Amino acid sequence: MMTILSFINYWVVVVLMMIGFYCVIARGNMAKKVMGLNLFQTSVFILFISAGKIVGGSTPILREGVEMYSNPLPHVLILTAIVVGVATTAVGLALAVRINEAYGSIEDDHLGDEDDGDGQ
Amino acid sequence: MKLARLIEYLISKRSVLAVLLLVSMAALVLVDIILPPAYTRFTWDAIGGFAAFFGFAACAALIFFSRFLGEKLLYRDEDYYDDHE
Amino acid sequence: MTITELMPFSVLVPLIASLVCALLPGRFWPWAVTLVAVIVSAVIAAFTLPAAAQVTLSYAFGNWPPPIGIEYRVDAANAFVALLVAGMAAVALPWAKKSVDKEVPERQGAFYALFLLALSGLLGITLSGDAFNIFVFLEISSLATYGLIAHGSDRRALLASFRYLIMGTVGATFLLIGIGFLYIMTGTLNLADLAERLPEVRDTSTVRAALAFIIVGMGLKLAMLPLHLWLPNAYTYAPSFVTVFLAGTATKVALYVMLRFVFTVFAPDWSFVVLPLSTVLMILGVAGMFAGSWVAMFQPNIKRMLAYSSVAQVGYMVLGVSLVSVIGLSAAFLHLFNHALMKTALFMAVGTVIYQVGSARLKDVRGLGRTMPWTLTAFALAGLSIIGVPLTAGFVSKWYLIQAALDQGQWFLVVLILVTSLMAVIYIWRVIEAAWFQERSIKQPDVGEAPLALLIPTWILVALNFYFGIDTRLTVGGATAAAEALLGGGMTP
Amino acid sequence: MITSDWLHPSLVLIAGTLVLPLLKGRAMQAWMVLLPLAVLGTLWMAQPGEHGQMAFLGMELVTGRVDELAMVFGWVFGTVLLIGAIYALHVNDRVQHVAAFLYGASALGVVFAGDLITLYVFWELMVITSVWLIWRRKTEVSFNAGFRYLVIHAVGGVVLLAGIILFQFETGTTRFEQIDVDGPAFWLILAAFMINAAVPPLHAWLTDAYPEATVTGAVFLSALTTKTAVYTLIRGYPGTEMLVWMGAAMTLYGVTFAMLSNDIRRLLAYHIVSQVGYMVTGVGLGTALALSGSASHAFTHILYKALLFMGAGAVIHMTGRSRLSELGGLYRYMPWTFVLYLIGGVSISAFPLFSGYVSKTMIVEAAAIDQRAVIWLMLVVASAGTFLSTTLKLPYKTWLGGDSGLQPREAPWNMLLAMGIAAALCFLIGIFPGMLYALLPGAVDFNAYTMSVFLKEMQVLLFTGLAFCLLLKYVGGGPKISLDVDWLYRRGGPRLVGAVGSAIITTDRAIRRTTLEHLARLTAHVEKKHGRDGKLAKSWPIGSMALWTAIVLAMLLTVGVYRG
Repeated sequence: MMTILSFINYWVVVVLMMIGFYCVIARGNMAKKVMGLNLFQTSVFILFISAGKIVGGSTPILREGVEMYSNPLPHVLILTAIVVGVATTAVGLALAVRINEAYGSIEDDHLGDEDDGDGQ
Repeated sequence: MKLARLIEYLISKRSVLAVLLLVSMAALVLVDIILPPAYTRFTWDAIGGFAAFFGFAACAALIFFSRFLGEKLLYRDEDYYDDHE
Repeated sequence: MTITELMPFSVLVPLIASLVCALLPGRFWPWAVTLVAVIVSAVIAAFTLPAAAQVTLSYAFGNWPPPIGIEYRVDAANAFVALLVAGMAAVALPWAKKSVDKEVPERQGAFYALFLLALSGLLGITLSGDAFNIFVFLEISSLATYGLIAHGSDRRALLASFRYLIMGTVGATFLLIGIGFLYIMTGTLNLADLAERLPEVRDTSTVRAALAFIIVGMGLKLAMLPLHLWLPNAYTYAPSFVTVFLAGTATKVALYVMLRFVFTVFAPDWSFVVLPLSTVLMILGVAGMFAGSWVAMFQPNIKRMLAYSSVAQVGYMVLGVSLVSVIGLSAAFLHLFNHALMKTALFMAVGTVIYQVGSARLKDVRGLGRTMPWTLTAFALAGLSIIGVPLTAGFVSKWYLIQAALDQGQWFLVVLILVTSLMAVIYIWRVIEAAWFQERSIKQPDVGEAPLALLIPTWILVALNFYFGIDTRLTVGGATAAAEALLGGGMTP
Repeated sequence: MITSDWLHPSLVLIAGTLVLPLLKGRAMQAWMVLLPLAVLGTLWMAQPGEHGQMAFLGMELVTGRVDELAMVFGWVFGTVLLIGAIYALHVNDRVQHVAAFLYGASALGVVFAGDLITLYVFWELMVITSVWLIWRRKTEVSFNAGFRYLVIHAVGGVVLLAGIILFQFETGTTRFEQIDVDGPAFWLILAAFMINAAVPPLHAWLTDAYPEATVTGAVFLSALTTKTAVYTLIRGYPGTEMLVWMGAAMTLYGVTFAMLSNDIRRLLAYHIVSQVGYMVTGVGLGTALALSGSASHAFTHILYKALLFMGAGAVIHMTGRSRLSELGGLYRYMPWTFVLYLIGGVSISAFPLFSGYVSKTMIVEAAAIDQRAVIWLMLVVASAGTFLSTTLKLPYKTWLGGDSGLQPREAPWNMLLAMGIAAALCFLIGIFPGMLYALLPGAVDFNAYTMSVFLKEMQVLLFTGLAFCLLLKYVGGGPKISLDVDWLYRRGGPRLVGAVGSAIITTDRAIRRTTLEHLARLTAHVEKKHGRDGKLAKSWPIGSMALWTAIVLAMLLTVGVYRG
């Protein structure tokens, strides 16, 4: 029980990741897919951040009287990754808007067979 | 068309030619029988005129064998392959 | 400036130029700026390769010494791939002008900016010696690529782009997870540093999971069967120029990243032992060769056919990797290079057909052999290379692949390689038959030969296919150096 | 490929051919004659030895190995290119000319190749170029025949390549000398050579495609492909016992099927099979005399077979007909063609004073010296059969016999000139065999003009003629075609595929129906479980892509994490 609880952050990550990935697999709506993807990515961010946490450590700002800091590097990395994630979401949603304009639908299931055959 | 006329002439004289040819064939066989064989690698080398006999037999056999093969097995109408290709 | 200091500029120049490009109006200047940036980048890459083959180059950003600072670390393997990417871009760009003008008539500034971003992302991936940096550059190039694909004139380009976006992001996130695991275990992100520290902790399931995540993530970007499903549509509906560029570069860089992790970060004597990698890669590689060629034989659209052929060609490369020997890895690198040559040439020829006819369907190519002889002959000759006919580049890599297979006593692989080559004969032949042996229907418009601006770059690539099929010193030398760099000389073949 | 003492004839020819499409009319005709002359010139200057070495994939390629054996074939290829070019002067089809010259260049390339890689390259080039000589007849029949030709040679090429790869792996070299390895490499390379040598049952491409080639193209075809194969067999497989029997069987197979042919060029094509059979037998015997016999028979064969194909081609060109049953009585209108054809006929039949006599008797004599009675008899039967159909039946039915009512003009001057040159050469070689023997590798200890050889040959020939005259009404014929091995892939294969295909379709339908029923049940089940939004089964394709990703990951993870 203790081990499960002490790894609670990882369990959260795993559960979030599964939910996100399930969304990507199972949801037909493209906006929902993008959201699932977002969830999936966020779980990875949490994985990084929680790895940098040191029990009893303070925020990594240089101050008087504080000796233990959390590892600042994951924060920096994840800041970058968040930007990437936001960009991905934006591009994904933008594409969904364009798809809606072109097809009148963003249900992935319904778009597969349309004008199938040969392209160009 | 001189050449054509020459051929025409030869054809008109074909009986003469045939006699000449037969005579020379007979001469060939005779010479083969009379001359001692140069080699005896095979038993038939010693038999005078064997080649003549064998050539005749081979030709006849080929004619009949191929005819048999064609009519019993291989001949088809000329459009045989057409309908499928 | 030494070459070490110059080297980062092959990434920086396109990156900066993309900002400039995005602001430029009209049709000429964006292209011209892009061309200059790409040529600069390619020249730098060309100078890097010989230097990197001698000694591993290292450039620390902001003078922070690695492993704390970010480092560009270039040995023969990255330099080889970087040269390939920049070189392909430089060859493709002169071809791009006409084709892009036709297929993307508006807002070319943004289009070329995306292209430059994609290029600098790909180059960044190859040159970087930092795991997280690789992820960031991967995302930069991917995001730009999604934008590029969405520029396709067919509305299905949007769908293809969206699907690629989802799968590409999943793949990149997998890579990130893998990197995260490695960071948790070792506390470093520098590749060289990782390689040093990993042996202490590598008998943990975390590290093994990291390897699995990285392989799957990169397998996705690499379009390794069965993770290839995004590729055919993306290649088919993207603008021709984008397809030309991506076919030669994107999957190659993904393969490089996978190899870098499998061989340098985790030593091959470890990574091929804990996971049944050799078997898995061999099965997936062979399956890719077959499935790709098989599907390609029945495609009515030439672009799509070539896309599936790419899946098959990736299969050859993966197969070469799975043999875990210097010669197998050299074969993979060789094919990586040669495939870029031939696929780019083929896609250029098809792009030229699209430029003239507006379609790449097989039935629209009928009878074009007579009216567009130069284009279609280029296609046929590049096709010979993909089949692997001697005197072409394709033969060289297949020859090495076969040698590698024989070296391991894998006779059946030889048969499989030859059989898939025959399948390549069939799908290339279908195009040739349509172009020369079928009549153009009366309803179809008559077209003439394509403009020289499209033909000359295509023929240059065709000529390169033959040049590298005859003079193999450069390619074989580079590939062997790359393979040895990855194996670190530690593995006996 | 170029050094001061070596200029590769193929290179000269290829370079010259590239100029050809730019020329027209008289200039093109002059160029067509000059090119083969230039090739003969480079052959004249060629020094024995090895030239044109190149490094390739860590192997040393030798693009120019000049020795006597290669030169024999080089000379005759150069000569027949000249003859063929003159014969084709009136043809206004550049594609055909280009194809013919490139084809000749690749045949020369094979002959001078010192290693198997170079050989393979030219071997394949030969196929790609020669097929155009068939296709340019521009009929549907010829297209299909050319396509079958291409497919079979493509398969042969793969077999050869596989053999070469294995050979290189086993011996570590690709030098082309006698192939003396055990195992698959030996057989694969041999099989590829035998396909090109048209050894039954791998011969059907030849008799299927050559009669459908263009009139002028057939001349090149008859000369080059099978003879390069004979060259490679002489070089690579001398003394292979199996070849003795296969060769002898070939001679008989060819003459038998020639008897059944109604198309004049198909008849001649079967005689290629038969004549190559002599050469293959010689290769199999492997003695110095037999190998010399094979090489010299290839030399003479190329000339007289080209002459025969030119004669038949002239008839087809002038009358538009190629069936014996539709021809007859042409001697009045095409007498020169008739006489020149007859010279080819008596040459192939090995009449004394003509070229076939001085080379074929060599092989027959070699069989006799080797004490191979059955082989000797088979070869004699074949030589009777050769005389019977090429020199008696074909000319009789074409030029003499019943009048067909055709009144064509005599063939154009260039055709007659080409045939005249070939006929003169056949005659010259027959009278001065020393000229030919001097080209051969090693001293030739053979004299065809001894009483014993002369007597035997003349008896066989004349009495064959007698039998023909007596049995004329039994000689087969008529507007029929005869089946051959090509039936297997033209009708048998498709039928089999059809049968198997319909079986598969039936099974597939049954399986799919049951599977679909199960799937439908499963889907219903899943939908019930997941409610309205449960789209696991439906969401395609992102869903399936992601699913595959998950599956692969799960596989690797299970193995890596829980087993490791």
